[in-house]
Amino acid sequence: MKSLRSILLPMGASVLAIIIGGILVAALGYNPVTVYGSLISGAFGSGINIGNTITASLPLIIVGLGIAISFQSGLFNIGADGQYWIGATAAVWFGYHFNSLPGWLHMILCIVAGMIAGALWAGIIPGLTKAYVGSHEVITTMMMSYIGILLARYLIEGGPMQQKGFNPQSPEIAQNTQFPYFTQGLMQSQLSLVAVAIAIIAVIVVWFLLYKTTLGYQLRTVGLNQRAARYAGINVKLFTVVALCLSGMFAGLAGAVQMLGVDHRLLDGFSSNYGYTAIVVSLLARNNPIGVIIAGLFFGALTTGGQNMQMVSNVPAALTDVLTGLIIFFVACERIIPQVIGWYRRRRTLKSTSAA
Amino acid sequence: GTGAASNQSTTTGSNGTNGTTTSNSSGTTTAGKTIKIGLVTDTGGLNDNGFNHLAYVGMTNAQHQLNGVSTSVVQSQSESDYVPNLSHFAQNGYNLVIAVGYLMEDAVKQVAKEYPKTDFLIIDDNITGIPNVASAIFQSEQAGYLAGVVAGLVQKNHELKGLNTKNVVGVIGGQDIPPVDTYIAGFQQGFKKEDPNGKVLLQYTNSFSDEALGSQYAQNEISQGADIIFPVAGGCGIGAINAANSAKVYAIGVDTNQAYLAPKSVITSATKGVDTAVFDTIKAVQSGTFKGGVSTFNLANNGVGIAPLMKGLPQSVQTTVNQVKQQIISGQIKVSTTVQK
Amino acid sequence: MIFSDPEIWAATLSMAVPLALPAIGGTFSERTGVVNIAMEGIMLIGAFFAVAFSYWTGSAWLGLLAALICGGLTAAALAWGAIRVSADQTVLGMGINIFAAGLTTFLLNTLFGFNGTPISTPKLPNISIPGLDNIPYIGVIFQNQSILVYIMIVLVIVSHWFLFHTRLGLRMRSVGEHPLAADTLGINVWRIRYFGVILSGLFSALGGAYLSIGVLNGFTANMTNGRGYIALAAMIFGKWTPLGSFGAALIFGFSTALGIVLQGQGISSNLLQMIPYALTILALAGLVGRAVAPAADGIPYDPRRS
Amino acid sequence: MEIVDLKKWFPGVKANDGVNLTLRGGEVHAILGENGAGKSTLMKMIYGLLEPTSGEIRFMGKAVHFRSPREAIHAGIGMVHQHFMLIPALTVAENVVLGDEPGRIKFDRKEAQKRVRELSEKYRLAIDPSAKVADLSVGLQQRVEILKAFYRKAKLIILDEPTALLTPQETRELFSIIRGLKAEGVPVLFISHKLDEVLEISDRVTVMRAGKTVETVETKGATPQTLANLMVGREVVLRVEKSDAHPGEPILQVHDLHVRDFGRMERVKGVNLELRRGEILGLAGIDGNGQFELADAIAGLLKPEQGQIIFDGDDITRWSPAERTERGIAYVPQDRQLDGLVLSFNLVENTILRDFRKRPFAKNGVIDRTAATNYTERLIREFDVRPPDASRKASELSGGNQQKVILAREVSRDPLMLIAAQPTRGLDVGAIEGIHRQLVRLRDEGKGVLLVSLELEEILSLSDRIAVIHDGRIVDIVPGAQATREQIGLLMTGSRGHSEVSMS
Ligand SMILES: Nc1ncnc2c1ncn2[C@@H]1O[C@H](COP(=O)(O)OP(=O)(O)OP(=O)(O)O)[C@@H](O)[C@H]1O
Ligand SMILES: Nc1ncnc2c1ncn2[C@@H]1O[C@H](COP(=O)(O)OP(=O)(O)OP(=O)(O)O)[C@@H](O)[C@H]1O
Ligand SMILES: [Mg+2]
Ligand SMILES: [Mg+2]
Repeated sequence: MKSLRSILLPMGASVLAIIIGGILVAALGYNPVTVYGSLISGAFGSGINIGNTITASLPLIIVGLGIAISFQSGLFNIGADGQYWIGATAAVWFGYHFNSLPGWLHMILCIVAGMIAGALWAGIIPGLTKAYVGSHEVITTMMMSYIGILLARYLIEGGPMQQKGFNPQSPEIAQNTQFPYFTQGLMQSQLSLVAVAIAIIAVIVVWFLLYKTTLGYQLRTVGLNQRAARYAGINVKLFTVVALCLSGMFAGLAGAVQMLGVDHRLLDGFSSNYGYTAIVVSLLARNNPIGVIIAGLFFGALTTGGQNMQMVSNVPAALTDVLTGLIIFFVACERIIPQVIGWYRRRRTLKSTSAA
Repeated sequence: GTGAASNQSTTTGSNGTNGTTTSNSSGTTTAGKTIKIGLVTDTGGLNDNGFNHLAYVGMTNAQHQLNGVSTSVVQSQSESDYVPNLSHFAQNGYNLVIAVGYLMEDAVKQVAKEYPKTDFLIIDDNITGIPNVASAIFQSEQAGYLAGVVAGLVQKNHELKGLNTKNVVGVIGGQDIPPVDTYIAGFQQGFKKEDPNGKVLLQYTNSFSDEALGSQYAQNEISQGADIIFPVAGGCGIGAINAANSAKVYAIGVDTNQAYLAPKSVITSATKGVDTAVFDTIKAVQSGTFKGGVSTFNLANNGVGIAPLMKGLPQSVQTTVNQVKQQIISGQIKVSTTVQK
Repeated sequence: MIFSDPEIWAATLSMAVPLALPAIGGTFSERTGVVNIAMEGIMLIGAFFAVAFSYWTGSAWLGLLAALICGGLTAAALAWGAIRVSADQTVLGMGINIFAAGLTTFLLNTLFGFNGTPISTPKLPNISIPGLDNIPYIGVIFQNQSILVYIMIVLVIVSHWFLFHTRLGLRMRSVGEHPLAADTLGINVWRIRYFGVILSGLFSALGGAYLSIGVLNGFTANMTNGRGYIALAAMIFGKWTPLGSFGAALIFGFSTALGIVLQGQGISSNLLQMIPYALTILALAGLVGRAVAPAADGIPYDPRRS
Repeated sequence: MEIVDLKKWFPGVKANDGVNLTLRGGEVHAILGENGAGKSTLMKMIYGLLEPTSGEIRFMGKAVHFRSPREAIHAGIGMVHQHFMLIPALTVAENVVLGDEPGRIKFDRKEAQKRVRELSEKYRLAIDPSAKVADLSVGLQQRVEILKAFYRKAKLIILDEPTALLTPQETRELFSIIRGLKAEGVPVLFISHKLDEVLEISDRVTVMRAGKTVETVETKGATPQTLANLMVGREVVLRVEKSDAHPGEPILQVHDLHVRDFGRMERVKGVNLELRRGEILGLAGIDGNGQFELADAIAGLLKPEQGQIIFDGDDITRWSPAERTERGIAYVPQDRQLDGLVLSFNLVENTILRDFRKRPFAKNGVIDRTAATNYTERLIREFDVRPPDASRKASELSGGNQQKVILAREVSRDPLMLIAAQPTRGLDVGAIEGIHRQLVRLRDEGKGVLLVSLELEEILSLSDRIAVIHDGRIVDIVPGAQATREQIGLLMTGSRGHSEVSMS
């Protein structure tokens, strides 16, 4: 019953958002049926589109897991974007060095490098200053995020990671570190089984960690009540650092997975905004790792569907954002539905009693 | 308006979607076969006040002027969208897919090999060896050079009122990347040639969109004595021109004729014919003459150039510009692409 | 030394305005207990409609009024979701940010084309205050600043007085600290929260309008460029007080100005632009220390509706 | 006021399920009931904080539907809340006048402080109006909470356990205030678990059980025993029965301990103390004299400035709280909601709060949920936690039942020593009986028990020895059997001498 509600309500809210969005789209002179048709077919209409949707959702899911850890530990990691890019940078650096290593070992090395880099980026400065000086993590993670992105940019814009004689971009990572594609047929969707497997494992690990281990128990206790945590004998400072490290670790992992699976090199674009979208992903999932999969896929579908909308029905990209914003807003407001139903019922009973 | 294009030294895709670009004679519309064109922007999007927008202008012009051209555009949200977006068009039978920007090099290579029947055009890159990929590279250092010559002449001879005596010009780059730096390198050399004692300030904003930041950079350079600002920074540069206008100093536009932004300030603009390249390639596809390989756009083929000078400048400036232009075309002047920092 | 150059302080002041205004706005919202992460979006809305209405009406002041109305309405939507529906405030804010970015870009492109708003758009005047102008060093800093700079300074002081020395200010703080306690004393928690959030919308919109018709006279897509998020940081840095927010905004403004001034010596601009962020962390860790949010910040209040 | 068949159902709990009550003008009407009987829920409905599911409240002859406290206040109802409704970040004066502040636009801080000072003088509840509430001890906070209710002249006053944290003297002051109200014709609804207080102050008593009003009786003629039996529905033993103690080796020795609280104030100023196995040592004192900081320091939650703590032969002064827990120290902290529980955890997660690292709850860092749930369900049965549902969140329990969960957890850990700070605060007599029995049982098993309590009765009836703390120092230690109320009460004020010292 409870779980049914938790699925039905967001869906109802999405439908509401879609209706309002449809009215808006129609008012702006587009045919809502075509717009939504292309959105849905773009997200799920073919094997490749589904592959695209999954590929687009993977970084959101993995970063979202990290955000969920931080929220459950009572911390707001708003700088996952920078941790993501630092993780990507580390993975790429290892990816085009050490080419003599066996492929699988090299691959693991890259992934681990990305994870460690992300963990340190969130854990060292934001984590330690939060634990020992009390600096607010929203500021420090945000500042470190900007620094991380600028650092990555510097490295490939004339810095040591720029591929010699080329546009600002890093060298490509070694062939044997690149994730194999799912099937050749889905190659354009860049969907790789390895990346999917890593995401699924990550979800299971985080779920297990948060709800089944003493580590997760301690993180959640610190997140909910620091004084009780002290009373329980938990080292609050340590777990503050651990929480931010873990949170950054998953952002870094996402960066590594994206580099190994999709991009294969650091490009001078830096506009993914995964760190911000993943906050929404995690919160809509109530910071629950399993829910993060659903929310991540939802946003992946919105991204790919939105791209398709532009191509098929010539809807400007900006309108996609308008719709996405509306959907997020209304899904957040899902509680309005039972409230409206309750209000309606009460009014009816009131009427019937006053009529009687 | 139409028609005047042949008199201009280069084409100007001006304000919005109703600007016209011509390399064919005006008025005539070619009745070609029906073709579908897809445009994939990089993450800068159509509001970049730069090459994404220019490519879009070129494509729209083709749609209006050539019969049977239907178009579609998609703005990539992240680097990971490039392959899916290019593939989408190829897969759906588009005849030509235009990829804007060198960032899409890997993606174009991958997708073009998978869809050999589709033609691809990539802007600002030089992919060779794939028959269905055409690359357009622009020697914008040549355009920058001419702009630098104008700035040098104006500065040295005090050709405009309100100039100070400090002999300083300011350059604002969006980012330290080749499409930006080629302009800047050319500008520095052209300026030094005419005004060897002058000083060129150079700063990078690391943004192509933050107008207010561009304005702040410009104000900083102006406070250091610069009275001609040359921003190569997309929307950020528009803020710089805005600031120059407010401070009653001068500016030089980029990519397209930006005189409309501040007619009293913009002396000229260094232009880059991305729209022309796109238009011509679409035409080639329609007439079946598309060829893979790298096309270089430069002063010689009017692929890059300089917009008409501001009214009130003496004819001598125009004369010098024309001379220098001929010297570059003939190879007498060689313009380097390396920025002096 | 560069510090003795008044130009850097002038730049500091002018870069601080679009951070300080939304940060003070955020302070009002969060002091009443509603997390406002939508400053970025509301700034964009303010910036766009300021330009659009300045252009259509020919008066920058009417443009400013329109910006305030639109920003206030957007904030009202946030308030409705946060207060009436008890939705997650961070998600609502993120939704508004994405919505606002999309809406303003869409309207810009459909109404004005891709090249931005027309140059003939009027902007708010820059003014120099006669007496102030003649003071040697200070005069240069205040020379020819936008009128909104002066308005901001007045607003900073009034806001601080309002929050800490008026009855309504006391009620706002009590609602953000312990809404149940305020409720049991007969204070209408929801109405106060609506007030705080809408006030924050007005301040954010003013910050946006400063960018589009104060510094410039035009709108480009995403022209706030993350300032709403930095303002969030400034608000926390300033410990949720108007004066503190202003101080933090000045620090950000100064270090950005420093990043500009230091350029041109061959150091990578990417590295130089880290300065504001690194300075912030240093200042935070070294000087400011622990910042405690209002106790009920972000927690929906609905005791009678479970 | 008249209440007719009032019901309030929460999901899964019928907190009020048919409440009927008549309140006459100028009477003090006590409500009695076990923890979780629904007393506070009823009061919250009267005060407009909760909406009734069904039923009717009539006030001054009219049916009222308060949708918020605002409307209740306008109608003339004042309330002291069981859980403080104070804003720690604001001053006393600000807390009291909030909602009805002096001044037009500007808040007149001086006038507010003046009014509060006058109020506190009038009701003899001394307090510094300019102090920040966060800096006050809970006893002082209780005074603020009471002052708030009297600041607006009310036509009906609700007092939900106002005396839980007051000293006997303060309680007496409060009672004289209540009598004054009565004389003015203001009816008072009074909730307390202390039967003697109820007998002293009330005119009539209504007893609630499981959400229903069972009976309303005249106070005259009632005895503690009859009330207790009515409440619990069975015979209750009010007096603790315990055999003589057989103290053994010292288990805890405290030498010259100095402790500062979080506000860096020195609260414990050189305490020497010894606790033996098999005894209950009562620590008596007026609130704010360092007793709770001492308890926190022994449990490891506050770091001592100076001094030594020896536990069972080990110097544990520098040990972490976890190490002390591991070594056998159990602790019932004073503030159950802030320290003792994670309110949004369910009961299972709260039960393992102190031992989650250990078998059987965890193996190799993995939590064994089945074992934890089984254990929790056992404790719920043994300690009669209501409702008996391990998956419920701690926040959904009544205050008394929250306390039972903490006690159950600490006592069942099989510790060597238990520090119990205010273990029966807010508990009904039945529950108190159970908890006192647990403490005595621990003692008889040879454990050391340090009982920190503000309730003199509790200290006197349980302790084998009584240490009295004043201003951070132990004034005296006396044997429990011979101690009298007067003697300890005197020592608590800091006077070491005997009857010649006059109390002021
Ligand atoms: N918000 C709530 N949600 C669910 N159940 C609740 C809520 N508030 C109270 N209850 C339940 O209602 C019942 C009555 O609680 P109430 O606080 O009225 O008890 P009480 O008689 O005041 O007890 P105590 O003497 O311990 O204060 C309890 O079982 C409690 O768990
Ligand atoms: N004299 C006072 N009596 C009671 N409370 C006060 C007093 N002075 C300040 N406070 C309270 O202390 C808290 C912090 O106040 P703060 O120091 O920021 O204000 P202020 O000193 O009054 O303001 P300003 O700095 O503008 O003079 C506020 O809650 C305020 O209400
Ligand atoms: Mg002060
Ligand atoms: Mg109660």
